[in-house]
Amino acid sequence: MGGYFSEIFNGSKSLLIGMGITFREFFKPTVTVQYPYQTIKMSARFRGHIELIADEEGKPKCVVCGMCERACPSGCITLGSTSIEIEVDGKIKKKKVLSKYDLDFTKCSLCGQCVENCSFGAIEFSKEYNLASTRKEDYHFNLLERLKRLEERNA
Amino acid sequence: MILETTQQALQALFAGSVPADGAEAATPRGNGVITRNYKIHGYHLDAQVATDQLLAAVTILDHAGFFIESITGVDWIKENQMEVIYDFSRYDFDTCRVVIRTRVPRDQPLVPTISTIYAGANWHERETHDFFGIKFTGHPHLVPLLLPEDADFHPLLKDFKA
Amino acid sequence: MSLTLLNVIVAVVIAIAFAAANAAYLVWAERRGAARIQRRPGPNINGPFGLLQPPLDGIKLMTKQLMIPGGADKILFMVAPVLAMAPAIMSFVTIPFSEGIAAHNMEIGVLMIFAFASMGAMAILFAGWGSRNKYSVMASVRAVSQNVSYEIPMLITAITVVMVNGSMDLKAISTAQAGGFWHWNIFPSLQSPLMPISFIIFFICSLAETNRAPFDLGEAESELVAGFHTEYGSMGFGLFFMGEYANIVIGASLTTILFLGGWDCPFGMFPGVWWFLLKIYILIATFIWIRWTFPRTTIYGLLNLSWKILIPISLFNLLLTAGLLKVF
Amino acid sequence: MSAPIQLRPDETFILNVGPQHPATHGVLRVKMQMDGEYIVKSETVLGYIHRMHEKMGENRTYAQYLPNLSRLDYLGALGYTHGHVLAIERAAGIEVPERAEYIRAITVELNRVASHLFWFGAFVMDLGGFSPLMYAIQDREHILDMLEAVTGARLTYCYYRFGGLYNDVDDDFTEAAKRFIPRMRKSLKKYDALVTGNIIFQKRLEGIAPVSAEMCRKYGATGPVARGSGINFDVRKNEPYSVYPEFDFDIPVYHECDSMARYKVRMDEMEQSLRIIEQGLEKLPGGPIMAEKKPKNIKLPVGDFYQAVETARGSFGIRIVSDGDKNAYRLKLRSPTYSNMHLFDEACEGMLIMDALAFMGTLDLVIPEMDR
Repeated sequence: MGGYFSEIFNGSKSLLIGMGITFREFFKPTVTVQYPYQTIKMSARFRGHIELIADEEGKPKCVVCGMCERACPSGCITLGSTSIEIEVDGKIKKKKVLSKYDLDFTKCSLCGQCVENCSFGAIEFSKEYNLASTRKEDYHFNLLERLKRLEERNA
Repeated sequence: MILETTQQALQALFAGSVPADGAEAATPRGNGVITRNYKIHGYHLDAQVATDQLLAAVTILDHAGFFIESITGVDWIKENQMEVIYDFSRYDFDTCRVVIRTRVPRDQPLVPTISTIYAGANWHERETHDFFGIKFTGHPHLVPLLLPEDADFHPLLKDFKA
Repeated sequence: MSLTLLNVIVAVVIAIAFAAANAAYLVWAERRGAARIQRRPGPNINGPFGLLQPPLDGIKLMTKQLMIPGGADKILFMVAPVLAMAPAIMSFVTIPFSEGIAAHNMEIGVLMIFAFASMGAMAILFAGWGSRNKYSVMASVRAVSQNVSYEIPMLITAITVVMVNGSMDLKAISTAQAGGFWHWNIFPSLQSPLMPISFIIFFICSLAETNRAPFDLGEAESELVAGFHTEYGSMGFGLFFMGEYANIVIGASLTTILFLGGWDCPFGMFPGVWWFLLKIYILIATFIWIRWTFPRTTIYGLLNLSWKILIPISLFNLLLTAGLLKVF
Repeated sequence: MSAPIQLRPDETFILNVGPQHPATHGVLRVKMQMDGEYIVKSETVLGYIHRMHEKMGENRTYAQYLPNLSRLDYLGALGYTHGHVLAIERAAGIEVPERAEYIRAITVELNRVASHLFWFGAFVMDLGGFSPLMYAIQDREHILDMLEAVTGARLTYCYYRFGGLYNDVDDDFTEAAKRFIPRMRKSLKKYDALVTGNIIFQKRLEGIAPVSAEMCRKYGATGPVARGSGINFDVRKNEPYSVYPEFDFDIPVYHECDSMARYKVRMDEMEQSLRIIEQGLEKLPGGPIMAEKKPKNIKLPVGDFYQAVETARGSFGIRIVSDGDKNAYRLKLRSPTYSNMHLFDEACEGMLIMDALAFMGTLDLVIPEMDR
């Protein structure tokens, strides 16, 4: 009989303790971010999709070695190149120039193998995270085009 | 401690036929018990048994208090064989990981089930059947587990083309 | 005669409006309150403080298609939501909000409210059975056994109060408690020393009767998907939802009248409808607060609580009060 | 627990719990034969989110396989990648700098706390209490912020590399982690008062769903499920790997074998993980984070290699059968919840559906990890 009443008593006490905790939480400030109205700064290492880096002239640093394409686990990078003739020290040399850098972001797993394998520091992660869409095609990025736009905006 | 006793018990299955030196290197290797370097391989005992010795070997481990870690298969297409690998480990601090292997011909992959000894082998065997098509004779419910119910393909076979 | 009829019609319209408004804004209050407990803002986009959220939700629910699952019992399926809402509104008719505000005062008010409250169990049973869904049937069976077992201690405590006040008329019960909180029924007196415990029992039972957490076994969303209203969408679901909140208001009102002196001021000054409303909203806030604090009980835990704890204690209390009433 | 009533196997109905059901936390289906609310028999159906990660392991190089591991268990991803890199390093004989191992241990433990926190919240939500989930997510968010600052991702990390790490941690991280520990301890006290002490919660878990140690052994259950059944088994202690021998921590073991024991094991583990993080931050040595001698394209020697690690859910094993090529000949993932879930069918017989689903919650299921 004593156990019966002590269980009722202890049980009620535990319930009141719980209610006390939620009562205190009620008066604490909210911790959420009202997303479309407020945004937070992405951390420096945040991995968005990859992006080409431009050299001083505004041309991509990429030399079309294809390391990123080979390293990619999901095969989401497609490179294209054209050769142009440039004059170096009076001699005419052939040089490969990047003509296409397509990223299929639907397949990308953001592992960072491409950035890690790039010996020329030509790609980096962007801080882009607002990438909602209902169409697949919106995730096929033409990074060369993107770089041009970014350069134009900066200029 | 448990390492030696288990090794002896498993060795007894091969009744005196001590594995010759270099048995490890031979391909496909002969049946027998080999101690492995834990630092490199991650397990201590490696026993390859004939299919009909399997239940005896697993019973030894069961009596010694091992728990079943996993069952998996490997398709050795060049040797036209399939291997079933059973991993066992222990709950106590007398660390001993035991690997039991058995090889079956590729065209007739029949292995006795050990789900009668270890109930937990049930799903592992079903999974191995899914992926390799190895049939576990005596299994109570050998239907696809991870693959769709009507799957008749075995994706981990080396000659599997999607 | 026709005047009384007109009176009743007006009162019913007001009761429906009151119930609907309460249901809508209690949802808002519950969502805001729960959000505060969990340290988020809650609905705050539509209108100031998200106050337009309930009408917009209502519009959304009303414009949705009413689906009847194949093989369901169409009549039961359609009747159930109505049956969940209608008795709750009917109960409002007899509740005295203050001295002069009562649609139709009845001498058997307590009995009538309990009679209507029992119909809620029917609605759940119909909904569960009519849906042709295993989860719904299981949930409705649970909910009915829960309602049945909690009506007993609830009625016993109500009888205790009726005995003390000597009336089943809700207005008379309120009036008998007038003149400060020491006159209220919750305050232990010579005749009924265990009244605070009765109040707690009654409060727990009204939680269970309204299927609120921690006794929301009829919904049990993590086990039975959505319980008895799994198959309901559109306004069918809306009616269940409104019925639930209307029942909460009824439960809080009844608790207030039976134990907290109705419209009486705790200090014996300015009695009026505002005190009544204040009391019921404090009780409702407690309902909400409890819901967002506790996990759900098990079905056997719930029945054990009723049959092993609440019923013996309330019976003991009834006998004690009866004896003391005879003595004093 | 044997059913208190006589079950009638002839008067039953089949209840499909899942593939979409709130209690299964994913796409798991349990076919239950029910007598009223009692379970007569149950059969678990897996494979709704099976992606054949093992075949991908055969087709990709070892480095390319790294992102796959974190897709196994999205709540405690770092533990799984840790297992993979350790297996490769063990087989290829790569020496990992001490600093890298310390950072690995710290981040794995942070991830374990995050995983347990989410489990805690989701489990209490299974029982009908919603607010603890929100509190748990708040605390978990701090961890995810820290891990994002280090690894660049919040959930599916790809941070460890063979021989080291992708990048080093900075002072911001260590400071944030140091600030986090006392805050987390305070939260644990709150959870204790709000949930563990709650009478309703105790009544729902105590004595429910006993799983004996022998049953655990037969099914190969590991992790908190085994430790709740009185088995003192934790790969971190039993087969020490990484820098875990350097840390002073305990393995919580409960002998009650019921749902409450499994719950308490996980709650205590969070405290132990905090201790490891604390010590790790204190001892964190300087130096490089990447092995100096490391082949660019990793090829393993011919052989069969096994590595077990303790993840948040139990002992995760990875077996690599190599034929000397740059991708595995066969790669087997031994997932802990696969074995833990297996005993559900046997254990839940005669249980009420309510208790059975609470029991399922204590198994801490992550379906992608189970189905692989």
